[in-house]
Amino acid sequence: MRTTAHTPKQEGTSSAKMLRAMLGIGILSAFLIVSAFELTLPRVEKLKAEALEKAVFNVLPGTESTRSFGINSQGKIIEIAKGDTPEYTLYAGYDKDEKLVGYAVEASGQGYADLIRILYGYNPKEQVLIGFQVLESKETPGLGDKIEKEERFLENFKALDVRVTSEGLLRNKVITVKQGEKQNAWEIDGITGATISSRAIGNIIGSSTTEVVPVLRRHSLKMDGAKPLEKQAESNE
Amino acid sequence: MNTESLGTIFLNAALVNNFVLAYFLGICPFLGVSGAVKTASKMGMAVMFVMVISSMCAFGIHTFLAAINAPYLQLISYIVVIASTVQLVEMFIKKMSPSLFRSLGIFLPLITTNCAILGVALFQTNKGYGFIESVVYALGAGAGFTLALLLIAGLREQLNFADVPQISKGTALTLFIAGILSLCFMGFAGLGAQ
Amino acid sequence: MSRETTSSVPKATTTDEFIKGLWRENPVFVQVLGMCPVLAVSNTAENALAMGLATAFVLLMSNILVSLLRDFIPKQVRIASYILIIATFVTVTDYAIQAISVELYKSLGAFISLIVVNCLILSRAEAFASKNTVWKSTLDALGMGAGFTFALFCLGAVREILGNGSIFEWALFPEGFQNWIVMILPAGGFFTLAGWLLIINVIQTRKVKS
Amino acid sequence: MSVLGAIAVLGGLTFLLAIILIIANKKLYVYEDPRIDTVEDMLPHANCGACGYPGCRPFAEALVLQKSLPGKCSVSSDDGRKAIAEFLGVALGAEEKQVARLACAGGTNVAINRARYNGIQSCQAAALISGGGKGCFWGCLGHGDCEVVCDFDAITMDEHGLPVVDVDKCTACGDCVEACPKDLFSLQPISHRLWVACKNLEHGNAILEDCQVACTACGKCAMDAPGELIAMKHNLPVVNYAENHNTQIPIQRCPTGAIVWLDDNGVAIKGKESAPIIRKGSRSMGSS
Amino acid sequence: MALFNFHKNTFKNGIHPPESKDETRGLPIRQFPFPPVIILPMAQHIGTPSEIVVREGQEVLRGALLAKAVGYLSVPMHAPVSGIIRKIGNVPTISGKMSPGIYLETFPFSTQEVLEGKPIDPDNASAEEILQGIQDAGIVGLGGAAFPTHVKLKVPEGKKCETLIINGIECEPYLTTDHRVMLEQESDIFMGIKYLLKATGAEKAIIGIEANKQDAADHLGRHIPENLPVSIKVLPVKYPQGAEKMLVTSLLQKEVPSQGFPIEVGVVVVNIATTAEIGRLLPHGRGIQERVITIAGPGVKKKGNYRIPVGTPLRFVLEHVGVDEDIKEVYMGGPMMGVAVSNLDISIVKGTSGILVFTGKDVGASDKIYPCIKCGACLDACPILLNPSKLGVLAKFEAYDEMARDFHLMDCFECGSCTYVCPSHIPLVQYFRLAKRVVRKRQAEKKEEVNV
Amino acid sequence: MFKKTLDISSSPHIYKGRSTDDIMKNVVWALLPVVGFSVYSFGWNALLVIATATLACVMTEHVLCKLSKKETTVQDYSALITGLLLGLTLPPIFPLWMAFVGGVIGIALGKYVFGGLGYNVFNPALVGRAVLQAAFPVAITTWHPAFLADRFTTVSGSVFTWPFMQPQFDAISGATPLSAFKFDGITTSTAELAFGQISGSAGETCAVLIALGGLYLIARNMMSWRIPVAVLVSAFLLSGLLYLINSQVYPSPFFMLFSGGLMLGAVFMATDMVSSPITPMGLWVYGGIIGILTIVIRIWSGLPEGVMYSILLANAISPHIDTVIRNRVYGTQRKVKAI
Repeated sequence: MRTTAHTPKQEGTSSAKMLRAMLGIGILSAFLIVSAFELTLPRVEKLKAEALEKAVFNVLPGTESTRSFGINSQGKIIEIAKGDTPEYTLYAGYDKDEKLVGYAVEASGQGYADLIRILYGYNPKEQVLIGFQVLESKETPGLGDKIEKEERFLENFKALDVRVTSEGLLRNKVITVKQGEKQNAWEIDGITGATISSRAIGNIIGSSTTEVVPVLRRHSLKMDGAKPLEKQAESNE
Repeated sequence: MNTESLGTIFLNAALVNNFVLAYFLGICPFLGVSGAVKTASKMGMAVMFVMVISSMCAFGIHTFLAAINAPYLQLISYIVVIASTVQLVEMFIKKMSPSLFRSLGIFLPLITTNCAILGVALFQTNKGYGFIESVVYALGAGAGFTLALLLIAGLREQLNFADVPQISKGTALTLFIAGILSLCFMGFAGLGAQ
Repeated sequence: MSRETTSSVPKATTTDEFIKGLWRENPVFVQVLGMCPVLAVSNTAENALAMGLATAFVLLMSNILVSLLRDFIPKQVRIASYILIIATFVTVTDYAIQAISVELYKSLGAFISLIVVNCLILSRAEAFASKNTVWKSTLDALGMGAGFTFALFCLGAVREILGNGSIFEWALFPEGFQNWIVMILPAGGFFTLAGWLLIINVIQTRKVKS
Repeated sequence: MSVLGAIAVLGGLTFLLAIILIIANKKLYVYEDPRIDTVEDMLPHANCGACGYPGCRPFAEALVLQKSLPGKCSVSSDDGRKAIAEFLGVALGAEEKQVARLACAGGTNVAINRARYNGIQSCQAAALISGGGKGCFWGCLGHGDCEVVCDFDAITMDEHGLPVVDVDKCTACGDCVEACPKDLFSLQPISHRLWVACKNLEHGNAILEDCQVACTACGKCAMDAPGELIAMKHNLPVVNYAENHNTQIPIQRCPTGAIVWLDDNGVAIKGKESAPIIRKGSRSMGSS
Repeated sequence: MALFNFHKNTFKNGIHPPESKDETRGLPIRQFPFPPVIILPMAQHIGTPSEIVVREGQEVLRGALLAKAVGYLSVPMHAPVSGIIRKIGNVPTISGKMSPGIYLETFPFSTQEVLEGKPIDPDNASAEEILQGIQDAGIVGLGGAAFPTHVKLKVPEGKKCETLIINGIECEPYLTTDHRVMLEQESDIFMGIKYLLKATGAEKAIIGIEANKQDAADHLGRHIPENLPVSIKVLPVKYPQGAEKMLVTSLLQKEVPSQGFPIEVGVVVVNIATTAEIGRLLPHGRGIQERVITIAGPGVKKKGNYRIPVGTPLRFVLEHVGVDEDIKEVYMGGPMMGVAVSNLDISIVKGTSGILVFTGKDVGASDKIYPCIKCGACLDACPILLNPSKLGVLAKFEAYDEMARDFHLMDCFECGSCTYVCPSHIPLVQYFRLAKRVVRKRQAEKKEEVNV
Repeated sequence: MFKKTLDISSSPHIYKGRSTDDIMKNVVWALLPVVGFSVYSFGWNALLVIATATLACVMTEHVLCKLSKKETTVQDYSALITGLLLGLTLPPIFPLWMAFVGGVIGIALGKYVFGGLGYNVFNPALVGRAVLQAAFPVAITTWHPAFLADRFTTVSGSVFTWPFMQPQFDAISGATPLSAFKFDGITTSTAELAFGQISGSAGETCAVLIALGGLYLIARNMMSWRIPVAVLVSAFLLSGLLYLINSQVYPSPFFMLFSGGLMLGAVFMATDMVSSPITPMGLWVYGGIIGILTIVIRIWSGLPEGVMYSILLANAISPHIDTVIRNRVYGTQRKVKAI
């Protein structure tokens, strides 16, 4: 590939022609891109929503419909408008009676190879985590990716204790322990051979729950049903 | 939400997820310019420089596009900005130092089509890095690219004087070395995870 | 990247334009172009095929458009224009794939966007489409695209078979097969491509001898 | 709405890019004669240096600047040279095709080795050790440095350890001339058929101990040759090619066949009276 | 690799080959018979070959001038025997090239008296006169290099010679000529030193001797004349201590600059045999006719140190001392730097310090050559601190220019230490010699181009 | 008398009389005690694994030489050493077919493609091991306790796994001192480490025997003493410094020195002459890089052990070390050469 500058100036290629060509192509490109975007938008959004719902249903068994929320930097639950980037993203799941099943919370942290993004389901009534799913990870196949597949590991998240104290703080921080040494309900039984990855999960859930669970717990009682958030009265536990 | 420290970002981009050896970005110049240490270091520096500049530009563009709500223009604006940056750098070098231009030869325009540079811009956006983080990320990626290039160049220079079997001469050998180096870099996995 | 030979080859027939990309001038195995996606997205046969097709699509469209506009674009801005054209089609492809399957989009990741910097596409635009008719450019793009897809598939198949014991996620081996995880790691990509090049080298040296 | 926005943004961007390119094109433009690229493409890319320039590109530059002529490239085909000359509108500057000729005929079947050489299998290396062990001090050592150095596969070693030049493949690049430690190769116009295949400076028959086909400086060729065609210098016949050298007379009475007539393929024809070679088959050139 | 090498009284690296000197070190120098024919090549020294001034058929007396020096870098040649010039023509030399030369037939019954010339008075002659005298005597470095001595002694302008070093190291295995010369010709040596001090203007002289010749050191020490500023230094045994640069470092702890001469650190080094020859010849104004040579090696029957006329054919020498049936290789010089002989018709020259005959079972049957495994033994051996390993690999791939540019190839003086220790049996020295030749050729070509 | 043709050859005409295969042979001798201890502590399992790896290496070398129509280079012992070293770095109950694959890859990929002995830029045994580590991460990190009572009566089932099949490991498995430390914070006493009372790779457990083998080679001048010293000293210094800073978090330097493959790597792997630099100063730097990288990987990365990666990385750096660090040639000024 030779660069443009090699060629000597030819007659007729004035700056205007260059400008015209570039602008022409730019406008053409804009048309093409926008039409592609507009055409695919509905389907892309639908697919995305479906995928999300699938994940939420997975971590919150029994969910029929979802709504997404965020927690802002002041620790308030807000509804997400387009383009917002809240501190934590979460989805409330409701069963067929429109009753709250729980919250699906997104969290992420450094894993063995790269960032791990997960979704976990929180049941505010029982004060336990009831589901867990890895959204994105680059952990070593066959080793680190056991956190996604190994049944015994996923078993941990059927009822992981995240009770809140009366002061509104998490009673016990979630932690990963060595495989086979789980003693308390708030401990995650780790995976030998994927120690780093399973610990990373513990860390991610641990730090996320410490922040998120107290907030959710505070609000959960008031958020029954599909009532809009704003109309709920503030009250203490 | 993102709790990575700047050091972790740098190490991650340079070693753990080395752009060449783990993400396969910038393979073309990697194969082409890694024959001699001298050119490799020059190329590495050039790429690093362009990376940082385009990373800054990309951050600006991303902010702007988010403001006007036109994410679909992201890719095309990134590449346009990178292309013009490279073009400028190239012309500048050609004017200032023809010998440097000749030694980098046809690979300067190739920086335009160097996926590593576009990769930095795209990944920093995907990861939601801020300005400082983006620059550090680009620096790390550039350093990692240069490191990989230098390592391979050193080995290839040494292998110029080896009885390499006819069948593994050329690109195949470079790829084999790259593969082994990629295995080596796996040793850094998890660096900064704790 | 490589000094182009096509333009100096006198009067190739139409089939030739198509066939050459498949083997004689195979973009991956012979010209060693567009390596990044070849290595990055070839960890399974399916990804490889999807990536190959996406690239081929962009290649085809941009070749056609470049060929159409070849008299309109002044030389000084031709690279910039080509990149604009390519970027446009890549963005289009990007949304198309998003609309087809979220899963696929996730596994191909940023490499869809990175098609834009695939040297293969730019080099075809520069070396062929800018000098030839639309029909020829179409054939060239089809041939090169097919060659690229074929090469990607060759890599993806090997890596998936060894690394995952399956092909198109269909298990090939009985239960208990030990996956060679290295094959789906980055290093495996390098090794597989190097291995293919080695095999091609052996074939070619044999040919020269006989 | 979004279409308009996109057009505005992208239009702006491309406008910016175009402006940058236009300015760069004007301000930073470096003129380089495009003909250099074209000529370089037309050259054979052998980078052999036969033209006197370090490689094809410098030669191309010289050609464009008219510092040299296309005929200097001995590797190109005739058509190639003509094409370049036409393209640049200059004279061809062609010279007659030259080939490398070897001034030794002492293969292992006729010449003896005094000592067995052990070491790096290369004439240049062997020549450094007591001259390489060949009986004749001037003769070809036969380790084939010229074969290795020839980029055009024009030289092959025959069964008697002597290099044979393929006249068609030889481009007269001069690499073998450089490589031979005994200076046995020289470039000769292909029309020069009369050839002295010996460099032995000794007078008399003593040399025949070492090599049966050596020149004994008997001077018969010089006597027979018409006019001033051949003169004896330092005990060797020297052909004056400026004379009419298209004659086979001088070779006829050579007792050893040291002066020969080369046919179209470079095969040596010996005179009628040259002694037949007694030692048949090849002798050991030393361990290898 | 020396763990505790403090570089005291010695240089860095180096090797310890078996000395093999026991068989001849005790044998006194004996006169060798005159051969029936002397074959005298004119290219015996570095520089321009001498120009023959006699004609065929001419009768000459021993010591008469046969050829004169051509220019400064050249020396004259004297008749080694009384006899008649039979033929002037090409004679074979050890380099494998023919050189102009003289065939001199010895008078069988001559007394072989040596012709005397103009004597040089050691006390009153000026430095220039002495230098001229040395050139006229045809003296070249007798250690093996055969570099015209008067050129070496000439102190360039602006430089000053502080120390004169007399090289009595003789580090080459087998050779014992210098050893014997030191034991038997002490007065010649001191006379020579007297001339040399005057010629160079040096204030003091040091005789360097290796510890394996302690008897010679003691002997010389006992005979140092009064008022002669000479000291004797005994150095630990190590090869190649006899090389000029190494010796300067060992004695003075100074390094001679790369590609430079010892004079740049104020030193002139002269071989002890050369010194003795100067001291022997100059008082009589004679030219050099013979030299002391060790004939040794497993294949020789009558080993010993002989005084042999220059020009004696090798074949005659070997016939006279008797050699083993299984003779395989013959070297002129020591086993480390000596040159293998392809042809017994060549003759003894001024630079020949030894003749070694090896038989089939002694020559290490050239072992299989392995690729370089970078063991680094050569680095630990190279006295110049080069990287022979890298140089060897580069040479194999003919990257000669790179060798000279980046790896100081031209500093190699071919001592052979690297090849001696190489476990892969790579012929490094031969590669380097070849490379140096090519590099010199290319440099000369470049110069030519510039001049044109 | 002089009928015979003389031979001519280049000077020097005498040689020290040590050949490359002598050196290689001695490395094998030095390795044998380590192999012996490995068999003693892990039983037939270890013997089978080491033998298979060795066989694979030697066979591959031979076959590749034949295929490329060259004289076989098996008798130079280098393939044997590669095989032994590879075997010694594998867990003792490693499936044999995987060990075989490792040997083939080590020789083919680590040595043959670069041109064979003398040109391999990486240590072939470690290339084989690195590929195995990446390919079969589970099998290669499943350890086995030493000195089991039945080690000479039974062979672990996983060893005889069918080719290409996943091994089924026995219930008893041990953790190496390093992984025990990394993941559970348990340290092992230095005495246990030094005398191999621990689980780990077949050959890395007995630091004392390894050191003795190294001393033998150093005494015979067949190995550079600088590399192991540099590796061990730099590792000791860095880990010692960390220990001084916070002895709660960081383990003692002695633990670092004697655990894992550091000793084996420092003595037998890093000292591979071909893939290490050549100048004395370069060797110090090279060893230092290995030692420091090892500690860095052990402490800060996700892996418990990093010797293999450190050595391979240092191999890759060694051409640069050779370019930058050169001997000051006699009679020249020391100058720093920029790349």
